[in-house]
Amino acid sequence: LLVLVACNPGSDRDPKKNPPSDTQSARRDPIILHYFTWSDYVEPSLLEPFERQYGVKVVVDTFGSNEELLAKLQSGATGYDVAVPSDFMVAIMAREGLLSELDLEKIPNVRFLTDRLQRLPVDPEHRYSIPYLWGTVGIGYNSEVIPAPPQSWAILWDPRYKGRISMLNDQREVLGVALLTIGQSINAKDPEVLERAKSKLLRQKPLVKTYTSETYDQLLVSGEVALAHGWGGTVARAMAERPAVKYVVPKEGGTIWSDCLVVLNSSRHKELAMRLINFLMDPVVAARTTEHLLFASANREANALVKESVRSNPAVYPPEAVLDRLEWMADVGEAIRLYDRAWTELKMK
Amino acid sequence: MADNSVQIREVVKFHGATLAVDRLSLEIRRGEFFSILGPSGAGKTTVLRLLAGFEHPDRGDIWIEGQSMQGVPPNLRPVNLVFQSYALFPHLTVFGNIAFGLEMQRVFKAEIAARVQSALEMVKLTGKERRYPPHLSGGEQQRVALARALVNRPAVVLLDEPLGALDQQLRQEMQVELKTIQEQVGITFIYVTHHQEEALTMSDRLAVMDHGRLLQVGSPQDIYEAPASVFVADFIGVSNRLTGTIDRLDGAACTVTVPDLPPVRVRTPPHLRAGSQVTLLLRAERLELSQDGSRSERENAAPGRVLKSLYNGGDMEYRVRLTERHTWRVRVPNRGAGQKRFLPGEAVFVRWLADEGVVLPE
Amino acid sequence: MADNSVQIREVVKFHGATLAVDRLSLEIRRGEFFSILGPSGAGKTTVLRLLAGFEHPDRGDIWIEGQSMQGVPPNLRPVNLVFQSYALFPHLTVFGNIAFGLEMQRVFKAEIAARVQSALEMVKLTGKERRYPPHLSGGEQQRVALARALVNRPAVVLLDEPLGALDQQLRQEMQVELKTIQEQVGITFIYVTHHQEEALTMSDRLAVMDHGRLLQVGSPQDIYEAPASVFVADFIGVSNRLTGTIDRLDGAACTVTVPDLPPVRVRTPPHLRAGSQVTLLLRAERLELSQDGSRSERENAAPGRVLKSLYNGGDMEYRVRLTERHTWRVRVPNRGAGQKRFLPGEAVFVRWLADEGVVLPE
Amino acid sequence: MRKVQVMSDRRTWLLSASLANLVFLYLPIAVLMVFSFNDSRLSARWEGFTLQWYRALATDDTLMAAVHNSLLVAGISTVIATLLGVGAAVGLERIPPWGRRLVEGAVVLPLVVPEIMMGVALMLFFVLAQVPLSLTTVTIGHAALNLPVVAVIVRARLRKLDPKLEEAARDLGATAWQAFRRVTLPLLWPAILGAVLLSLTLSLDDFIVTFFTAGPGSTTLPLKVYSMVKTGVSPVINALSAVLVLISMVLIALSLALQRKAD
Amino acid sequence: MSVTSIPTSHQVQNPAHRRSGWLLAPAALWMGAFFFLPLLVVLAISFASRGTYGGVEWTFSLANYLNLVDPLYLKIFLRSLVLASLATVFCLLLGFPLAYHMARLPARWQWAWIVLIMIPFWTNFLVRTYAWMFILRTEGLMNQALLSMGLIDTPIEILYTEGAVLIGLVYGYLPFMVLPLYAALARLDYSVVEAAWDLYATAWARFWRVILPLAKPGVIAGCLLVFIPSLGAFITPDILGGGKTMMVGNLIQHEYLVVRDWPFGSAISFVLMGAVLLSAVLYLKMGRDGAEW
Ligand SMILES: Nc1ncnc2c1ncn2[C@@H]1O[C@H](COP(=O)(O)OP(=O)(O)OP(=O)(O)O)[C@@H](O)[C@H]1O
Ligand SMILES: Nc1ncnc2c1ncn2[C@@H]1O[C@H](COP(=O)(O)OP(=O)(O)OP(=O)(O)O)[C@@H](O)[C@H]1O
Ligand SMILES: [Mg+2]
Ligand SMILES: [Mg+2]
Repeated sequence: LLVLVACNPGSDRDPKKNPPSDTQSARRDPIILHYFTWSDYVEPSLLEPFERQYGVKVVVDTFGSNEELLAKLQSGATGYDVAVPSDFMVAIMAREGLLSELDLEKIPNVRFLTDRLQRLPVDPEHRYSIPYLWGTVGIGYNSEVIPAPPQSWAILWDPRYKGRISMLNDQREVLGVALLTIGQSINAKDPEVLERAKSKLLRQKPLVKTYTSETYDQLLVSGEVALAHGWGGTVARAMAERPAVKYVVPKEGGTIWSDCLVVLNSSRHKELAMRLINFLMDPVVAARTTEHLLFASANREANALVKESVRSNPAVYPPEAVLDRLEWMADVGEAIRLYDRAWTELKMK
Repeated sequence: MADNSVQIREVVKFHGATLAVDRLSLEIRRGEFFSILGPSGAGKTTVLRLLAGFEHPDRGDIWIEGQSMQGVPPNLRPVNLVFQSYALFPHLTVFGNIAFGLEMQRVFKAEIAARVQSALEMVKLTGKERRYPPHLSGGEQQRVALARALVNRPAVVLLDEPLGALDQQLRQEMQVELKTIQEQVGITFIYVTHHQEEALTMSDRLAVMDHGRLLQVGSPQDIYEAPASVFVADFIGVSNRLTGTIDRLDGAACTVTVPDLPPVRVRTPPHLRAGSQVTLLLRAERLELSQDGSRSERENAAPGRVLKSLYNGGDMEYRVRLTERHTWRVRVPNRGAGQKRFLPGEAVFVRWLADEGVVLPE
Repeated sequence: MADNSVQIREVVKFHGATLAVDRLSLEIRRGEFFSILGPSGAGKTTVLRLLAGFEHPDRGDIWIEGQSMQGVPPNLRPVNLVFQSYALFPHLTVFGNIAFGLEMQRVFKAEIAARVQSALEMVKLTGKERRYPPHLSGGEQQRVALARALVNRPAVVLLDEPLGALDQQLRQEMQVELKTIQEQVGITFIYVTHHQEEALTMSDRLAVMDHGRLLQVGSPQDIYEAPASVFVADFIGVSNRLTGTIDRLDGAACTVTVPDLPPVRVRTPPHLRAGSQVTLLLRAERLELSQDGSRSERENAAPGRVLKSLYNGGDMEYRVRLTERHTWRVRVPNRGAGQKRFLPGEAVFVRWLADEGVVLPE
Repeated sequence: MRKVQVMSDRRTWLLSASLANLVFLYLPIAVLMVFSFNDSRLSARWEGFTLQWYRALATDDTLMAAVHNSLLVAGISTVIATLLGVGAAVGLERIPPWGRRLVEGAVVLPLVVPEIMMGVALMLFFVLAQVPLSLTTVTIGHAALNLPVVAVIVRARLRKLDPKLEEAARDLGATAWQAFRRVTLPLLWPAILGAVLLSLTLSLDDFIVTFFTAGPGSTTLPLKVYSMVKTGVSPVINALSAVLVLISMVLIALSLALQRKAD
Repeated sequence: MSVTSIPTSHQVQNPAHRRSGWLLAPAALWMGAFFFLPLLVVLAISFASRGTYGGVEWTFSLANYLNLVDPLYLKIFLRSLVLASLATVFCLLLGFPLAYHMARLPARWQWAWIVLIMIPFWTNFLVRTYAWMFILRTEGLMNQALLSMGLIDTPIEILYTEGAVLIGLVYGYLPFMVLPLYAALARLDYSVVEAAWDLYATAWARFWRVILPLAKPGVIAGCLLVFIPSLGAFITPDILGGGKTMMVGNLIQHEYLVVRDWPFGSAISFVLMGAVLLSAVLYLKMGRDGAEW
């Protein structure tokens, strides 16, 4: 029973029992706001104006994957105020009661959101989250080896590129590609469909050099792989080092993702947390972040401020035509077992 | 009790199932050089550890300088132990080792320096105080261990085979030094060894132990000349043994009949009568070899044949076969070229005075 | 060379800057029990290690059984070493230890079993072959080490103070056993020790070493009775020393003048003339104490005063002070109650025959 | 000379095998050092020499904070693990044999548990006990991780110590504590130093247990580095590693030189 | 002979010492609180089941353990076992000469070598592993060196194979092999080796018949310290192995973090732990004399 409680920390950490004590503690120490985000998502100097304005100190902690974030919060780690989960994780976290409802009044900058991200399937009302940065999953390729942009995900099954293909080391994304090639949704739950996707991947495995979510930018730059299944922003960073690297989202479509700003239910400074979100949504701040990270901003005004070289990069800002073909990844519930099984079998063959 | 430095009363000590010390009672006088002698496993070390306070008697009690030692931990006892392997602190210099006990007693720095210095002089190690024990020779280490105990001016110094690890040459030198130091400082020494000659030469009195039991206590002469048992006689010195029956008692002397040997004349032992079974012990160096087989009231002679002769430097040891069951060891002082040498195979008589030999009731 | 088991020719060996063996030449006969005697650091172990092949001569060479050992590694030499600390394999049983050498030589299983069994019998360890060395007593370990070497029937067995770690009792027993075994198997034994008595009793011949140099080689009697130097005499047995001038040479005997002492009569040494400075060595056990001070051509007497008497069991040792510079040790066999005992402070004469004593040129 | 030949044949063989080991150990270190001067954010190719990563290192406050946290955690957890571990090793020597066997088994167990489970277990435990995750919990976790290591190393050394030394001290008037403090402890130093070294190493580089037990504001260097994987691990980390390795090398060289002087 | 029983040093129990048994207490409390209690929590969880969206559903069942009896998982276990064993063997082969060499050096140099061996591990694991990627890849340092030396004509594809995982594991755990080996070898009485030599043993026989058996406690300790973490490794297989194979470590990590099935992850961990403990106990039983840790 205790364990259950532990895993649902939101329930015993009723915010009403811990009323925000911003004003009290402000006199003794500066309030510390804990911002839990991806590494590099924020340049420390960017936060200085915010810290000055509100007399707070923002401490940044970083995580490496959505799973890590969830594991941490689900277990009951408290003390974080603002976090940046990806879209599908927002749904999970909301269901687990980890997120605090937002008061959009306190986040006026929400008005800058681009239309496409206004109504995210996971949280159309922005009750818990506000999209912050977004991007796509596609193919990074070496145009010296493959002069014409690949039209289809099927190129990843082309035996000519045996040993020069890298895939993300992520079960949903990889199975997603297979599902797309057989004309299914990336959120398919039908066991038979998943079985087909799996066998497709098994056929691909001999061609794959590595499953990696981290180092394919290096591999593209060094020329060790010609085709890399990966995130646009990461490919964009490879492009900067080696112009021959190009990015495309094939015609079957691909995943669109968005990292969203949320306030955690266990936060003791929700008020300030929302102010921080608002600050991060500021067009100037957001533009700086995009230029630095090469992930597209969810902020319309910011996009206007981003420098041209970035804005015209298809790996950062995909063309409109592409945008229509993108699909959000949704939680598949119990079907995750099927994905899991397929993934394990893929790895063990 | 006033003269007694140490009193051990009916002490019993078990190690698990082994009876290491068995109803031991012993009184050791102040200023005495007292040795405990016995074979390996006799319980000698256990006695010292009981005195030092590392072990506690299962029964009986121990008094040191008129104080009961019951419940007194080692650090509060007026005794110091010199360990067999020295147990010098390898991380401290010679000075640090010797000063250790004084530092523990919170003696003033200046006094420590002075006392360590004089202890170093006593053991002739002046000038080596900065050395570390591993860089000392065995003999030097031994002297540091001794100085480390003596510098505290304990009532009793316990020494557990302190010379066991030294070579013979050094051992003899150190025996003399130890004895000299003991006489100089007048502290009670309790000295454990299984080297008989050492115990005889150095001690005022000595105790022989075996299997945790006290077999005999007395002066070196008491022990050597009048061993109380065959074990003691065998353990100290080289003895030849005869078993026979008292045949005739005539005043001061009597005759013992031994199978296969001519009758043997011995001094009449007290409390024995004709017909008693006795064991007769003869020291190897009290026998003589000769070609003359004449016997008398005062002198015995038994015929035999030399089996082997061993050259020892100071003396010769002959193995002489008397009968099927009796092969004796005879030690003859080596008097140089003039002396008659017996060769293996030669027929000889072993001769000895009737006064010699110890008679023990069977 | 046919009789020579081992031949060491002008061997020099440095350990870093230390000259451990200095131009050593030695021939050891087949089947001989040969001892090497010397103080700690003399280079004894180094000699054995050179023979076994663990060290290589910096100069000179070594022949064993007529073969030069140059470049021959230890595993191919027909010698086996019994280490001072035994160096038994702790992970092997007694059987495994003894069988090791045979297994390395790929002897058949059945033969190994038989040979190990007979080696065990020889060292009286039958029945203990399943034990591990840590569960054996010191004496038993020693015998395993010996059996481990002998079972290979090497041409030479090298023994490095094999009895050093044993207590006196055991040591004496093992001396006899070792000697018996050697006579039985007839293998050449090279035996290193710093225990003089042991070397004298056991050896056919022996060598005395110091500082890497060979001082004297000879039979035990040669060495004891005619030491070639003061060092040898001092190292083996107890000697008293006098320095004086040859005064008068009259045929077989001569007179030596020693300051503060009456003139001393000695056998005339060869190659010396009147006026030569000489050192006279007198063995402690060749001296006598008496109240009679008469002197003659054949006998010397010098007055002195007893300083101390030590009871040794088999004999008494007196320290007698003759002059300021001469305090002598006199060993008198202990002949029991009938004998005259001298007390400290008593005036006595030390007497000895003119035949005794060794004269060495200064 | 012959001697030199025979002896040194084996010696050279051993020495070259050992040096080969060192090359193996240091090869990646050399590579990462080289890349710390590479003018490219992705360590994919050599793009030219630069000192920018060292400059960045000097000004990167969050990285410095992470280093600071790492050192703090490693330092304190090592102190705790060492104190308790030495206590355990010493205490173990002094309890009845049956208890000793039990405790020995219990000490081996943590070495057998998959680290991730240990992390999860600790995290759940802290949450159940309502202890907020922080640097303190990280430190506690590391101490629990390192304690058995210290105990094992120190115990091995303790068993080689002559128990007579402590008895000698007692005999010379030292109380039990003094005997331990003045005799046993100094003799255990080499082992304790070794244990400290290993404990520091394990703690400094630990990711898994740290990850699960860390709370807000307790990012250590490994956490920081692992979180960089999404956007690429910056060569600043290479620069940092290079600096660390160089400092340690200088420290060893110094201590060797000092010891030589002391001899 | 009067010596019948020789008390070995660790049997000797000084009663005066018994009192200081309390020194064990702080460590026992610490490990009890921060290791054994948490372990019990996880043990309990391993019998529960996963909630629909992760988390723990508190129903007692053996399902997690039964699920493991599946050829797929057995295969993962087996493969991990093989790889971890290989890593252990290679560590032993590499580490032994090094440890032996260190043990025979003067004390001062021994220290220097120990520290020298530890230093690489004061850098970050991930960065070191990336460096290995650079060394091993097709156009990497190793291939270039081999090509230029003319040892090979075409680059060896080693990165993203199990070979690379093996190299990574050996690299990562080599010190854990060397240190215990060194400790055991430093204790070895060299005269025993000479005795073997004198008894006709060749270099190989001396090593095999004497040195190795005597270093056994160190070998066992070292092997355990390499084998166990190798089994649990998941970053090395992912990065150097190209994520193409799964080891038990990956599986556990996957269950805990990706699938968020903590009960199953815990069950796998306990089975792994049990298997390792069992084999360790068996191994120690076989070599009784090596039974000191
Ligand atoms: N700590 C112990 N545990 C069990 N038995 C012991 C212990 N200490 C001594 N013994 C046993 O008690 C007996 C007496 O041992 P003790 O050490 O006193 O003999 P010793 O006379 O000093 O022998 P040695 O001459 O060999 O030193 C022996 O049988 C020994 O085995
Ligand atoms: N490995 C070595 N390195 C340096 N010096 C050595 C070595 N072995 C021996 N020596 C030195 O060589 C000399 C002779 O040593 P050796 O061991 O042969 O003497 P020993 O006669 O056997 O002495 P002991 O009776 O003490 O065993 C000594 O001065 C010793 O210090
Ligand atoms: Mg004893
Ligand atoms: Mg020697």
